[in-house]
Amino acid sequence: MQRDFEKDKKNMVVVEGSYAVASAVKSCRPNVISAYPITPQTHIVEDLSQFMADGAIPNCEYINVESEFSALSALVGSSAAGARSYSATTSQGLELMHEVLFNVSGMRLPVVMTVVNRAVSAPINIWNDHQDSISQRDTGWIQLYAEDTQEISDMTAQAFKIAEDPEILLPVMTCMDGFILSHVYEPVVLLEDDIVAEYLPPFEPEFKLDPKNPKTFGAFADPNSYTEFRYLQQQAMDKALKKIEDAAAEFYDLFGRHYGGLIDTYETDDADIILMAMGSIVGTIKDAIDKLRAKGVKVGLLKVRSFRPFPVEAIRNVVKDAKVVVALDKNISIGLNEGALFTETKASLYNTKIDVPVIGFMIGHGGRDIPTGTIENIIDEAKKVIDSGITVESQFTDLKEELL
Amino acid sequence: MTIPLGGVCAPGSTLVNKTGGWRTFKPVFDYDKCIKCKLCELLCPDMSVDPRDDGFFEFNYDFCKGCGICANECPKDAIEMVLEEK
Amino acid sequence: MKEIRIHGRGGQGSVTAAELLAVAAFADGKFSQAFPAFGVERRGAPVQAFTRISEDPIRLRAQVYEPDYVIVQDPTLLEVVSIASGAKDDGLILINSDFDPEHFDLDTNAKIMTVNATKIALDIIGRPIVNTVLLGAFAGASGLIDPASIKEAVMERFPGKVGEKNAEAIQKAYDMMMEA
Amino acid sequence: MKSLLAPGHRGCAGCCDAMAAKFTLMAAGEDCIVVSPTGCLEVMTTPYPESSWGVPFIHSLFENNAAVASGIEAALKSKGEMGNTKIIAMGGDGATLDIGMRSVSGAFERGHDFTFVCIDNEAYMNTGVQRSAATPFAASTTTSPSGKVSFGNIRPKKNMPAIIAAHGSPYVATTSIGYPKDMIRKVKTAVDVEGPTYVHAHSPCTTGWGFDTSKTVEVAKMAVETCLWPLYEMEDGEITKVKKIKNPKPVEDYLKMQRRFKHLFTKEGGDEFIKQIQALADENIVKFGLQ
Repeated sequence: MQRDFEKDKKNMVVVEGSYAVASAVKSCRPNVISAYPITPQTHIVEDLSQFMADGAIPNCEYINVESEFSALSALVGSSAAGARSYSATTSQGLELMHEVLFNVSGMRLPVVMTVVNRAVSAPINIWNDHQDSISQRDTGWIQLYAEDTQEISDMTAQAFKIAEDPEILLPVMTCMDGFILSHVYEPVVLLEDDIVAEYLPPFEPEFKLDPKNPKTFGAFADPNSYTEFRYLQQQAMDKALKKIEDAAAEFYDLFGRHYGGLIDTYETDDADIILMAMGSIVGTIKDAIDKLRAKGVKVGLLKVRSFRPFPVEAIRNVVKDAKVVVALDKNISIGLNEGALFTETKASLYNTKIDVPVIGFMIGHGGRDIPTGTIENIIDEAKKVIDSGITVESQFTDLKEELL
Repeated sequence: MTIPLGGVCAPGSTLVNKTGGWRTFKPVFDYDKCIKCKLCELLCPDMSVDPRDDGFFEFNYDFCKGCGICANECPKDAIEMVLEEK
Repeated sequence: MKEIRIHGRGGQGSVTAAELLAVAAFADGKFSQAFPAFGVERRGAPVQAFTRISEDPIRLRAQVYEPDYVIVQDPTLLEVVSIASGAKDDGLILINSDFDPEHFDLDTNAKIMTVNATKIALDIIGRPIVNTVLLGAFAGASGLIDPASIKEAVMERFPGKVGEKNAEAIQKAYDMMMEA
Repeated sequence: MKSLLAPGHRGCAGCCDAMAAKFTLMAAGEDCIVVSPTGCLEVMTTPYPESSWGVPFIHSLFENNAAVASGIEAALKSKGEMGNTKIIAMGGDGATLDIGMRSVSGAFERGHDFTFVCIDNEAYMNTGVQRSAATPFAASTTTSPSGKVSFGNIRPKKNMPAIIAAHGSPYVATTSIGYPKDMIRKVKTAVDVEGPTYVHAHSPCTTGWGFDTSKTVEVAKMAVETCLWPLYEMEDGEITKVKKIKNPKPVEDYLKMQRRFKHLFTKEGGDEFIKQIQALADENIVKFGLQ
């Protein structure tokens, strides 16, 4: 299921990544949009506001809230009232939503939110890394990461389909790299309303806030049932593993584009070295792989598309025969000196018969650019592990020693 | 009973929770004094004063917690709080 | 793949120029990508924007370090920015200036060309807006792109009189470079 | 009339919240949706799998009920399902004046068609009677206790009705659970007025204020009769109706009913504070034209 760029080309337009996302949201027919502007998410909400001003999103209310906290809180109300609900944010805004994130997922409200990934303060920094969304990994949201603007655009429709599935009913974050994808102009096929209508059925929840059938939402659960609430959320995440694959496959059937479901692979079949990464860095890695493959280096890429649910089985299947796995993380758990993808990949392989060394590189913090050469250097380090074992398990990349 | 997604609850379902056992004193009507003013019904925080067909009221002791607001506010002193016999 | 780096000052439309270039290249049947060197720069501060143009889909997301082409919107930038940095030996640096290329003593093997885009802009558009004019000159100097595609992209972005004036200036700059 | 709030809730005997909720539902009727923040009312009425509510009800968080209400209004509007449905956000003084202030302000500024009912029992009761911005001057709470060098809370109540009126709310009213008919009429007016409307209900808490469970209404009335809690209505920012108090009672009559003011009567220097509280009541008489 590879993408056929030449076939898509006749339908492509060169637009900004943010516009592609806004256009995709429009095609998904949301009823309520509630968002607070924050760099680098602003262009998405500006474009959506313009769509609203032009009457281009029928049956939709756009709420200009006073904070991110209220942005997501409003969607608690709207989603519970049966409205397809959307927001977008990043960084500080996402962190401000933290408490509401748990609330949305616990109430099983299928909100979809684009997270335009950005570093978190302090020091304040508007550029890209993944610390914001990774820090929300335990909030019960499905988290999908996109490689390019076409994928984040298409992922929007997939996200609503996954979230609103009666078996799932979990909120979804679709994550795109701030500036790198949000502000790039590149050719993209904007989602077509008629095909989206075929792909994405209307949102019709079993329960909603309705005076004709007055249910209570948000009851408190004591120790007698709280555990089971948590279990049911985890069970929904387990079911989402398949649903994410299905949503990608169905999308391919209708739109002809596929980016993997939970994961995607590039040149991994015979690879000794497998790089793992999420987001826009994947494109740069593919270029580096082509370059090194030409020189006979057996290197491949495992792109993690779904970070929550974490695709443990899928990862095991891809890396089991590799000689070394390298996880690249645009985040760090300070105090552990590891990025989340690295930690969780290691954990996925422990207690199995798979015996492959895993090393981690934390990379691209706060928008530090990642040239192909940086990837090549990392692959050189991986080769050393094959030859002589691990010397450093996890480390910062391109650290400027002169500043320390 | 299995948990519906998100823990949605049915309306008015606290009826299973009989709070009458919380009482120390219980209100008792003196129908000779009662003028059917409905104040007790209006003020009861536990919705435990039920109208009767004859226009008088009766206490629902399944739920009455015995707060005594009805007795305290009754304009005709038609409600007496008596110690609950347990 | 060809990589272009545009130097300008905040407010001069460098980012818009990079985007229009990407739109025009795609219209020419190529794949393209345009993005700014994301910053918090305000009006007047030096900024950069990048465009990639390729026969194949573009996956690379790094900034441009070894440009095939450099476009300089404002020659005063030469005093504060190393505009020739990383320019390929067979590359081209196009500077908005009324000086001849020999005037510029840059540490590069890339070819230097100049065009007085400011004058063209003032003559035709009536305001010193050079970003679109430079794209016309770039089309002429590089042969990488069809000037008609650039005019089309500009007219789509700026419909009406403004777009028409810009298109005229683009053609003028293109013609001058072809004659040079 | 069968109450839309069912018995079996876990509120204290003599609970003011239950009364405020009951009166609100009597005013709004069946065709409404209620949003409640975290707090006594939510906890006592919705222990999973039970609910006392006979109307659609949602609890989300402590500080966001007004935002949740905005979302519900937007949802109903967008789907063409608004009809005559009333959206009511209830909140205690903490959820309204303190932690929820941002979302309350946002929702009123945006002009959503909803009614906010503040159930003001003048402290954080759900967590054990801690001070709030609505705690009155000289009241002792667990975080503003009277002590060797303290006479309790040193600040006067935040004037929330004025703040809401300043947002351009078309209808703002104060009421008291001691005056059920007044409260029902004002909530009914509020839900019928289009736009964001506000009813601030003074609600004495038997547990937090320290009085017998039978005295909830009596204490509430005394606050009004001493002019410490004036009842008035504002339309488009102007006071249009005031409940007159012909013969105001001394504030002492109100204060001595409650344990939270006990230190004013037992500690040396307490009388000075009672005088200051009397001055607040006297100010109200002038400011609101209560006589």
